[in-house]
Amino acid sequence: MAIPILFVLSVFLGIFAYTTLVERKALGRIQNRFGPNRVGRWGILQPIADGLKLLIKEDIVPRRADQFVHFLAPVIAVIPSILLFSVVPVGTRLVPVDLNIGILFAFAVSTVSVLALFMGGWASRNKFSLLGAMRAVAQVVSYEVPMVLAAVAVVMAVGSLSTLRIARAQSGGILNVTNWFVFRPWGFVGFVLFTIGAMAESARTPFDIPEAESEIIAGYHTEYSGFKFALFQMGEYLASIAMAGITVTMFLGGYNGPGSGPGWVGGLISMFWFFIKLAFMIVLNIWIRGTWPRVRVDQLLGFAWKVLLPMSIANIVAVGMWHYLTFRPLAWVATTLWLVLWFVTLSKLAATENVAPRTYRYAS
Amino acid sequence: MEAIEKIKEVAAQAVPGAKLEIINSTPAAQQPALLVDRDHIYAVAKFLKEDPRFQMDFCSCVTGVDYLQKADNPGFIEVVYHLYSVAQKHGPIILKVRAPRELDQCRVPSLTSLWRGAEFQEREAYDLYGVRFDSHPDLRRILMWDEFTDHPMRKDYVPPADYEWEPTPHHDTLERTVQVGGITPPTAREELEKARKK
Amino acid sequence: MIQPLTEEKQFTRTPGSEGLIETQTLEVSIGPQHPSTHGVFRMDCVLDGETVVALKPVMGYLHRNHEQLAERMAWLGSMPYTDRLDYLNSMSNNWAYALAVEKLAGIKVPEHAEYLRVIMSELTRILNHSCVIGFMLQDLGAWGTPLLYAFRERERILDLFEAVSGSRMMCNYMRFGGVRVDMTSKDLAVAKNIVSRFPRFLDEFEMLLTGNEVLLARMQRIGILPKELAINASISGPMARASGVEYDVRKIDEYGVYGRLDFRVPVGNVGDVYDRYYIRVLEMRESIKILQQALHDIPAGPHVAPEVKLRNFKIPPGDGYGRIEAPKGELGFYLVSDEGGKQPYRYHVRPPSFINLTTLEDMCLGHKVADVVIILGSIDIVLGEVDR
Amino acid sequence: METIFWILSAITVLGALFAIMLRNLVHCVLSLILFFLGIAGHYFLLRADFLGAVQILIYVGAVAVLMLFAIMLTRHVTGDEGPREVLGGKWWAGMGTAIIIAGLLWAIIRKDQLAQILPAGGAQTSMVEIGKAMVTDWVVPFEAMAVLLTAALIGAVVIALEEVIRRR
Amino acid sequence: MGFIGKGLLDGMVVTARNFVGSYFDKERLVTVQYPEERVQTPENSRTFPFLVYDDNKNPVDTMRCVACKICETECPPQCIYIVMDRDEKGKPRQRPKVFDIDTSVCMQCQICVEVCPFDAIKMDNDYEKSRYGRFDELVEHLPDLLKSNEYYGRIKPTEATVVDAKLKAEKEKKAKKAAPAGAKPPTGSKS
Repeated sequence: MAIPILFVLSVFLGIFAYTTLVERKALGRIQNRFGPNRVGRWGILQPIADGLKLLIKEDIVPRRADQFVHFLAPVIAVIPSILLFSVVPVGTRLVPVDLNIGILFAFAVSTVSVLALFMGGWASRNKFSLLGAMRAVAQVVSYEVPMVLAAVAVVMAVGSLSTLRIARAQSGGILNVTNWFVFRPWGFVGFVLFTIGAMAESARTPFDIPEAESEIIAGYHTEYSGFKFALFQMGEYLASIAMAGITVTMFLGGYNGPGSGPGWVGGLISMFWFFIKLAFMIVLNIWIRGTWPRVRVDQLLGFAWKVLLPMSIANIVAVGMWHYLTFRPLAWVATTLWLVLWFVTLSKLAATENVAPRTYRYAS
Repeated sequence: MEAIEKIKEVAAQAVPGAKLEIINSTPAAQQPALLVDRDHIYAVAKFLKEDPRFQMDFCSCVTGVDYLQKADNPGFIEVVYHLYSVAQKHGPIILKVRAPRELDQCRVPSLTSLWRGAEFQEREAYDLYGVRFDSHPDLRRILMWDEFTDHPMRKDYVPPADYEWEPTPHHDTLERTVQVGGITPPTAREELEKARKK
Repeated sequence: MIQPLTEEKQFTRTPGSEGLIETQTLEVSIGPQHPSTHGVFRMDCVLDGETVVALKPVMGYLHRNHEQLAERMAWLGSMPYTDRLDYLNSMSNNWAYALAVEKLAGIKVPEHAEYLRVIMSELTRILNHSCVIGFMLQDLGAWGTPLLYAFRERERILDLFEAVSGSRMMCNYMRFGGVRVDMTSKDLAVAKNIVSRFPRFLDEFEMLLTGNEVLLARMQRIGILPKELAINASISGPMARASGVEYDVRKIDEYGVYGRLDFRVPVGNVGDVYDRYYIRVLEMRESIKILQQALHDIPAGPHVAPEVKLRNFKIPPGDGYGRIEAPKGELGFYLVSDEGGKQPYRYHVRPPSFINLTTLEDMCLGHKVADVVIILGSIDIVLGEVDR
Repeated sequence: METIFWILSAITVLGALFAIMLRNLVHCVLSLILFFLGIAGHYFLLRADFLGAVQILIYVGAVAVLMLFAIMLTRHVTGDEGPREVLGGKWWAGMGTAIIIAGLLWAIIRKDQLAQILPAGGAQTSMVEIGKAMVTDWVVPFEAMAVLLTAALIGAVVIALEEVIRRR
Repeated sequence: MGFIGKGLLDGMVVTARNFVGSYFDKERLVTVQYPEERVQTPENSRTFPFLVYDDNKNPVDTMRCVACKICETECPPQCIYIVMDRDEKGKPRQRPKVFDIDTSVCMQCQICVEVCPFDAIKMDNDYEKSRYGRFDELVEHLPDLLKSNEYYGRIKPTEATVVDAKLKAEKEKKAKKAAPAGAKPPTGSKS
């Protein structure tokens, strides 16, 4: 048990450090810039330089801040994010902890992180921080529900909450690929819903409203500097990586891929596949961050309750249909139709006059 | 649009009692203005805005000008309004109104209730020239800070000598800064010594 | 930035909340140090939750008494200072000032120079509009991607400006009666190249932005400025046209050679942030048309009126007002010349972005904090011009 | 195990005490969260993983956060409350309560089978059994609870709607 | 129109195109890696003024500036300070003793160049003028300002040719005018 845990702590922290670099490089290239390229070749030492810089920066605490809570918040921000990794099966032979309630544990732990955001924002005694904290709380509470419901679909299909069993359920098929849940109608919808929920939960663009820099400066961590700030960033990145890992496990077949298997060789191959998929999810996150503008807080909540929630409930029904219609072609047609119907209806309902193309005239 | 003489005539009919006068621009600019007395500026402006012949619905530019005392006049602050018409696409009609330079008497009626566009510009004129616009909804300083007491665009404004020493090659400025006192970096004195030796 | 929290001052009861759940309003000072106030600008907001219930713009942090400086130096001396008004568009600022002085002094500008001025100011317009859209999207949280695309294209235009006028942003290019340096045939070819490739960039830009659902949801029906208010509040430029005001100084005054050029003036219907965004896109397309014609038609001739002296330039006593359609709106200069006429007796700038701020509160009320920043972004202010 | 139990118990009791004794309301809620987490730890210690996770998910993730949210919406979030006296002059009421609770606990420990230590069945069984129990033996209370909550939800919506309408 | 979400996907196509394009298309990646790479500034590019002299061996005596102070009066931010050189008797020497330009005040507007009747002051294109000091180190004195005509010809060839031709013509005219009057022919030709 110790080795997997050490593995998680070292490898994922390394991934976190280099995700920041990859993100900055990729965003740079998306924006036709170079990105960091001064520290080492291709900026390869940039994360280390950043870490050193943040370590030796002065730690500033506002005079009127709530000292204890202000100190506690960044610590609490990191712990749940690291705990999340404990249930992510990295390879056939490498699961840190195989909890029977894996998915539930993940959700339970990830909700704790919102406390950190709230504590940080509240303790700073800054109005912008406070606004950020309020936004964070509202956002995370709303997005939990559709996210959990999207996960319920998978749990229903597998019949277990254990992440390892979910991953195992997706093996087999052609090249260990066709059984991935994302290649089922309900799985695809679930994947999209869960990805959106995960992005919102970890406050990534376009849902980064708790720290929307153009509106409320830096939201809940406006008054943090130095290593405390780094801890917040770390918690956020680790959470988003862990969420990506859980998404991979639940929908993208986990560690399954061509050549993965129970043996040592198969195990190594399965780890390879897992990290490839994880990288895909991270890159998708970065790509979206480089492209989309941010949504507004009320739109975000409206989207969660009016679109995602009905859709995820419809998805659960779809899984039920899939379960009972054992004649597969019929199940495909029925669930697809059902979900498309819902998608179209919800799009119609969501599209108000606020989102419509316009025509323009020219002055005479 | 009609010539300025016509406008004057029409306005004089519409607003009885208004003292109107034509003031010429530079010969090339061809923008004669209508000088209106303080008591009737609002009525004349309202007339020009509402009369279907003019419809001056766009108050483009509001500003003050400080004319110092001269041989032939006692000096005054002039407020200039440039009016255009968006509806009829003509203009400008330039309205001028004069007020004495003394701060307590320097008052003119505000035209903000006719044109919202005059709001910030009248505030600016108040800030920089000290013109009080009566019945302006929010007459505060806009460019200078609230605690500032003077009106810096007046021609007789003397800037306070509390500015920071700047490395200027003009030694008279340097000398003055040192004389005035305040906080001057030691280099300023050295610089001055050097300049004097030269 | 943020005042110390004092219990009494900070919280006041929301008006009209009697009998409801007791909520308190929060006074937040957005700015002067804030990522999206486009400089040192402050908005005193009173928030009910996230909704704005009152907002007062506070400016003057960049005030340097530009007008008084100008009244202390010769007519020509203010020309480089006009570059610093709206520092994105120094070319059109130059033109406005030159135009006003020419009006006062009765100077006839050679045709070649007029065309050069049109080329430069329309290049400035597309530069400004693309950057403004970028800044606006920055405020929307697009992490600078559209802004950097706009900067990429702006770079080519700035390179041309540097090649012609010697400086990228502080061009100081126009002179009374013409322009300072002529464009060589090489410069004209570069300009043609820029113009021919710009529509491609615009298409890419629009593919990235115009149909984007998040952007539509964020921009449409936000910050509506009705047409009547727009006229009454002296709003000018793209902002007024987005509200449906059919007014463009280029069409009304036909200054320069605009009377001869064929272009249309796009007008919006709703007057919200989205219209202000899209009107700018359409204006860029029209500017491309103007540039194509101007680059094609440009006649040979002197680039500056030979009779205008550089030194000891004098204007007969009197006043006058000259205005142009700058990218941000109607930019005017009201000048008074005194006896002697060697320097302006009065020099007043009619800054479009300053006056366009008049209706900021009207547009923001009832919207969220997140909308305030994009409404401000859609007004397109440059603090160098607002504070002067 | 024993040590962990005592540590968890200490955390739980401290959390509970702070929750009622601290001056600042937000601090109280944060202490309450500590208490919830301590309880969750106890569940985990008893190998009732499911209950522990649900405890965190529901109580920490939802209930406490809602409390914080409510405080933020209605109270002077940034200000300290004035000094609060614990129990005030009514210490005898607290004493009485404590005595009654102690008596009850003693009775339960002595008599009831709840106090008997059952063999822990592990998480899987506990989850499956909870599920089965919910839809067989306890289906009526379960559904009644569901109906009750739905009614409460609708009631809240109606009240909120009224306010919205009145505000317009 | 398509479906909801099409605009979002379109945007992602654009950014992906730019991401890939930035590796292959020089047009898309316009950043210049400054200390290693430098942009060739165009000829018209201007930074701060300098004073032109003609003879490399004797810069002070052959500088074109005659200390007429026109630039000092015309300079909008008044960053130029000139003191005319005088000999022992107090007779003006037609050249500056002190010529200071405060580069922290100078706004690179080129008006001094335009008003100079002697083509004595010209705009440099050296943009690496950062200094450690905020005050004195930013004031450029006469020795720093003097630069040769060759340097001018090197940084602005087109402009310099015109100026040189003009000066030469003026000189010849002067010489012609002087010759009939019986004065000495000019010595120390500058050309």
